[in-house]
Amino acid sequence: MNERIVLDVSHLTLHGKSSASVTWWGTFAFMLLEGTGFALLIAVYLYLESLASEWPLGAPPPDLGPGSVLTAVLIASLVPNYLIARWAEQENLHKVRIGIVIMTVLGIVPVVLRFYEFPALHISWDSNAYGSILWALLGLHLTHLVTDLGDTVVLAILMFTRHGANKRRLGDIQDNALYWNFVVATWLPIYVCIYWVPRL
Amino acid sequence: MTARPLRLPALAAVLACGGCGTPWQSALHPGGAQAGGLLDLITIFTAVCGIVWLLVMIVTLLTLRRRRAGIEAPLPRDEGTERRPRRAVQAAVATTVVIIAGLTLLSFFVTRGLTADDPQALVVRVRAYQWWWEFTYQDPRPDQAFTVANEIHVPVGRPVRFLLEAPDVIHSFWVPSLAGKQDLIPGRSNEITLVADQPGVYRGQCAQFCGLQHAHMAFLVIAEPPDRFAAWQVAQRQPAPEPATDEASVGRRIFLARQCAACHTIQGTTASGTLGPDLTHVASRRYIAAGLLPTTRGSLAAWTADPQTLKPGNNMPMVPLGSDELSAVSAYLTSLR
Amino acid sequence: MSVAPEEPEVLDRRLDAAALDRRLDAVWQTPRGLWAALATVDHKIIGRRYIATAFVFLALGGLLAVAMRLQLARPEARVMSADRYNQVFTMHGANMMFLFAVPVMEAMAVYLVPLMVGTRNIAFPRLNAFSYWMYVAGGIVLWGAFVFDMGPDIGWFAYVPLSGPQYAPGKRADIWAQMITFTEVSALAVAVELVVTIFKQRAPGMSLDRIPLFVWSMLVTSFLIIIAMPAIMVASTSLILDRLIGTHFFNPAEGGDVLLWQHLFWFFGHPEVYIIFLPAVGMVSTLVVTFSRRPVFGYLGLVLAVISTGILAFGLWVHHMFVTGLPRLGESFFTGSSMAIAIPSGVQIFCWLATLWSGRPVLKVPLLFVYAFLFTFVMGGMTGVMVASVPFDTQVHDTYFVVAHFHYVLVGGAVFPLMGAVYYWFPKITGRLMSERVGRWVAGLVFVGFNLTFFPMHLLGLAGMPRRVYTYPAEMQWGSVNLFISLSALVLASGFLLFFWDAFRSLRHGIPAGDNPWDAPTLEWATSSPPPSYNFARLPVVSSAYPLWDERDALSVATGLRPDRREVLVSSVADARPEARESSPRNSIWPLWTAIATSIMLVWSIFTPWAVVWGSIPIATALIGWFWPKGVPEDDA
Amino acid sequence: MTRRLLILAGLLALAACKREQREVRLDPPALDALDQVALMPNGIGGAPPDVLPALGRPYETNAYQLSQGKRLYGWFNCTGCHANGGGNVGPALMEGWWRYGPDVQSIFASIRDGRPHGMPAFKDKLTTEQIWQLAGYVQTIGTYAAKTAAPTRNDEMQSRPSESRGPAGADIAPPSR
Repeated sequence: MNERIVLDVSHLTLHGKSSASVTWWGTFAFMLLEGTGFALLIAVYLYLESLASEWPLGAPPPDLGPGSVLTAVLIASLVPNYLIARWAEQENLHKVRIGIVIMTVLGIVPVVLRFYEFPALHISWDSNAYGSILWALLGLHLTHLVTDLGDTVVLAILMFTRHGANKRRLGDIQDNALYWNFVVATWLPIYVCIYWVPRL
Repeated sequence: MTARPLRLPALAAVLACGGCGTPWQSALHPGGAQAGGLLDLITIFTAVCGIVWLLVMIVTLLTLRRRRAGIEAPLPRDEGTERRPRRAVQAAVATTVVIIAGLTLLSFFVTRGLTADDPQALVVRVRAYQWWWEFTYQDPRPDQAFTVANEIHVPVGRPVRFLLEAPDVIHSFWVPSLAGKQDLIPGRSNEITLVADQPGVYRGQCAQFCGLQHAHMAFLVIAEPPDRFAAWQVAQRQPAPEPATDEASVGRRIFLARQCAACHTIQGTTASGTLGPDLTHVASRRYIAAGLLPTTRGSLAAWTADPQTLKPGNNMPMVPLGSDELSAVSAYLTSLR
Repeated sequence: MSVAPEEPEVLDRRLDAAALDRRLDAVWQTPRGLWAALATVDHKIIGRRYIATAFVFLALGGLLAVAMRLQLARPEARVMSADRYNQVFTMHGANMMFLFAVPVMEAMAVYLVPLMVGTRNIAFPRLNAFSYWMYVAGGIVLWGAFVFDMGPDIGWFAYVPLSGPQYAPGKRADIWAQMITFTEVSALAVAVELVVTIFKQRAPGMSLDRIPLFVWSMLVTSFLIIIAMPAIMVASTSLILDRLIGTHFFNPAEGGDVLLWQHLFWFFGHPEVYIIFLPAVGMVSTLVVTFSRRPVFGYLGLVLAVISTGILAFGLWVHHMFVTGLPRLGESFFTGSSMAIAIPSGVQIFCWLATLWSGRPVLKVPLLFVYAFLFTFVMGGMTGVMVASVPFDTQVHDTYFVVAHFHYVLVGGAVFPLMGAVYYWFPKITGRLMSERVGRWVAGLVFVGFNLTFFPMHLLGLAGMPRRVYTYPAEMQWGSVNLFISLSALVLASGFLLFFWDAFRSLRHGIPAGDNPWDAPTLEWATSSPPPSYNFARLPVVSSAYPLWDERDALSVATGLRPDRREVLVSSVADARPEARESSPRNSIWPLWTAIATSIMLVWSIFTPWAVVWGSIPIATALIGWFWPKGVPEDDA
Repeated sequence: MTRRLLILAGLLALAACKREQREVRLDPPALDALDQVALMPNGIGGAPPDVLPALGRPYETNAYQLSQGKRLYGWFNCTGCHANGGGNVGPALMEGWWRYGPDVQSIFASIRDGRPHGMPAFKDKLTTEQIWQLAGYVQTIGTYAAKTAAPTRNDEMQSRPSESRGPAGADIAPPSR
């Protein structure tokens, strides 16, 4: 077919930022589908609660300690997370390197705390449906903590290699920060469900 | 429902030659008011939807009136010519909305009409097991309650309230000639109320896939005049008759001594197992093994001898019996009228 | 920082057509050889594999259907045992839904959407490769299990408690649950790719009102997948946890609930129907436009109908549970919403009819299938209105009436358009036309065979025959109708056989097609048949919804991309204004390793929960290999 | 090498086949042969019937047979004395230590013929095949490594960890007796 050139795109950037980047939209789509998964699991929790004669079933409400500390850590982590996204936006590699190390540590702490959370539930996954949904909620969120931690660790290593000083990798830092916000945001309703709904 | 005259004779004819010769398990051959009302609803829906479908098909065929043999250049875009189709499409959509709304309302009112409670209803507890049915006729006096399996009798004209329970997996209680179906779900209690208006034998069948022998999980509902029903009830409350022949009493001895009694109950004997159907009056029922075989001495013997060939996977084991033993047991079972 | 990209000599505008083709092909091609074939991320190659694999599963599922019809041809037949029959009907349903219908629609989109929106590859091409391998692995797991007498026997819907730990011994139900995981991972991955491709990689100028209708349908379908499929993931994971580590999600004695399964399953299961049907809507719209030789009537109405169908799809799930004893008032609401979905479907039908009415229809084979579709699908829609009514449904639920209904909707509504689409796009994919003469026979045999097979099932259902029975007693007198159905099924099967034969024959011996054999208006026909590895030498720029009709002399294109790396244009969501020249990943073997590692973990986890821990180590390793930068020009930013 | 792998895969597949088959009916001669257990004089240990290995030891390795055994365990009220393996009136089965030995023919003999101090004989209540199914299941209750073919939890109130969580005995303390 004959062609007629009507547009020159050579002036365009080689890597779009945020909504001009495909990875940003990919991250967004994955957050949508995983968010649906979380929402459904929370719906299952509330559904089982609505059927039960007493709630929690056959156990005292979970201890508030480990879960609340974890919630505090996650909320606190939003500050460096915001900063690292901004530094990446400004292409300040030095600050990004500091930030990613901090975020790695802040990624490890919740994973460790999570292992104090499970015993604080006072119920096992195979005791009854209440135990099952609690473990499932914590477990699903744990897999998100672990995968995001893995992502952060790999990016941290990457930042100290020759690939670090690349807008594309700094874009990855931003996407990772976006995803961490999601991991924190999904935790809050789960926290309320697990720890406060039984106390209502 | 007053819409019975609407039933299209043509439709009925088509459906009759559709192969349902013995109309004892068919939504098209109602034996009670509910199934009758549902058939009216089915008929109205079929008629309305059929007419709509026909109209759409006529238009579809008419679109071919300007067909071309080969691919031509695309038609020029002209907004002016779109006005007539636009009106037609708008009218069609509006008609669709009206029809849909009408059918929804109709469906809603029929639903309301079907759920009437009657304190005079006979109450029967249904427990569906893999792959048979247990029916317990409730009675305020506990000693008057009795249990049968795979066949129930109901009085014509009196509502029967079935309390539906499933101890193992999900089953579905469905007697199409009397009413729609209702699931029996572990951990939940459902119920359904039926009325048979015409005496007759209606067949029901499990309608929810429930494992290996889902296909062989039928039961009969026998609607009879109230006096005959009362007589049946009295008979069913009796313990099993004493064996009348020597062979039958040998059969009873074998039945009680061997594995049979561990699973089956025969009132009036020591057999009190609850894992299989109650056999107190098994020979009074028309079928054995949940609709598998008509009750005869031969079928009882065949079933006892080799249940896994006749209904593979069912929970009755093959009890090793010699041919004399088998003959005696079948004689005894045949005497349990 | 990498080499400054703005050196003028690497921009495509300096090159003549031949030199540009040569340089682009060097960058985009998939070299010969097994390794390269395994490592390719070309959406056309993966799309072709996807389509071919899906049709293999269609054929296998069809064989199962024939086997079932053999068993049901006569009462109390013993062609196969009850156990085998239960596996066969479960396999038929699971295979057709999870391994054929959803994947084949996504496969068509994987091939076509990048071409239709005028880009060079799908977004996240490596994820695309991964999704294909996961899909194949899921199919192998399911069919391998079936061959070894380990096939699931719990129905494609796997209702608990029958599928639960107490009533489904062995690993059969676990196989079903893991097959779900495989296919959902792959379906979700493709959905994400399609959403991003459609949102961000459209040709400059392709604003929302110029998107081809098939692409619109795939966009809505992808969102349906993203929102519906997590429900089945949650459900099947809960089931496998109940079965393997003793959780109690579905155990009523310990606070679980049996109906919870049905809610979760149908919250996925009903949108699933539209996940299969909406792509077919897009196909029909495409075929109707090309073969009635005019733009579609009511573009906006069609788009809104597709979107509202997608939204309504989430409000219907309870109509699969009308006989479970839920409160009547709630059921009436779901009757209303189920009926309401007939309205957007009506809008679609009327718009197509208006297009055909005012057009000049050309009865080529693809349009024949559209007419077959209209005949059958409208009937399926009518029975759909019937089963949406609670009282009506109590009589026909779980009977052959419903079997007839959903085959009318799924085969009539989705497979007929799909077959039309295959006849239509076959020349684009292979460069050769399928036979017009054989195609007429195929359409006739399939159409007649289908209706003779499935119409009588309506009557069987009303006459009391339940679904999922491996046999029925002779005294029920369903025998003659069943025999008729079984014989008709052979006619239907012969139609499909002829279809496969025609496709095979045409691969080598079909008439060479040329770029645009149907004089169609959308961008996929603007390139050669089959398209080059880079799809378009210069990316098209559009100013209408029918670019090839509105600019018949020459295609408007953009220039200024680098030919020395894989580069695509990223454009804005609403008005497709170019925003960036984004790189597209090169071929990579890592998606295959990741898929293998994931498959091992998933199958292993049926046997021990620790597989999730140990099995994720190789997955993580493979993922690092996948994402670690290789210092290629595509890393430039 | 390839051949060896193929053979291995074939064997695994065969094992899978055996484990998943639903053999609902044995021929009467095989059924009769199932009774031929040669026990030691003290009723403990001995040779299982020859037909058992010929059939591929289905009652210990086949998922369907094991689940039938589990069904019988509940139906015939084994729970009445042994609870769900934790023991009560009768000995605990979950500990994996049995007075009459862990081999399946001893368990078979215990069920068929009964044992002193209260274990009744079930030969008049269960058929021989059912006793084998039950014996196979009872054996899995006490194993230290859960079999892949073993059934798991019931749709009932839970009084013990799921069978798949072996060794189950380690997880719950035996009741004080």
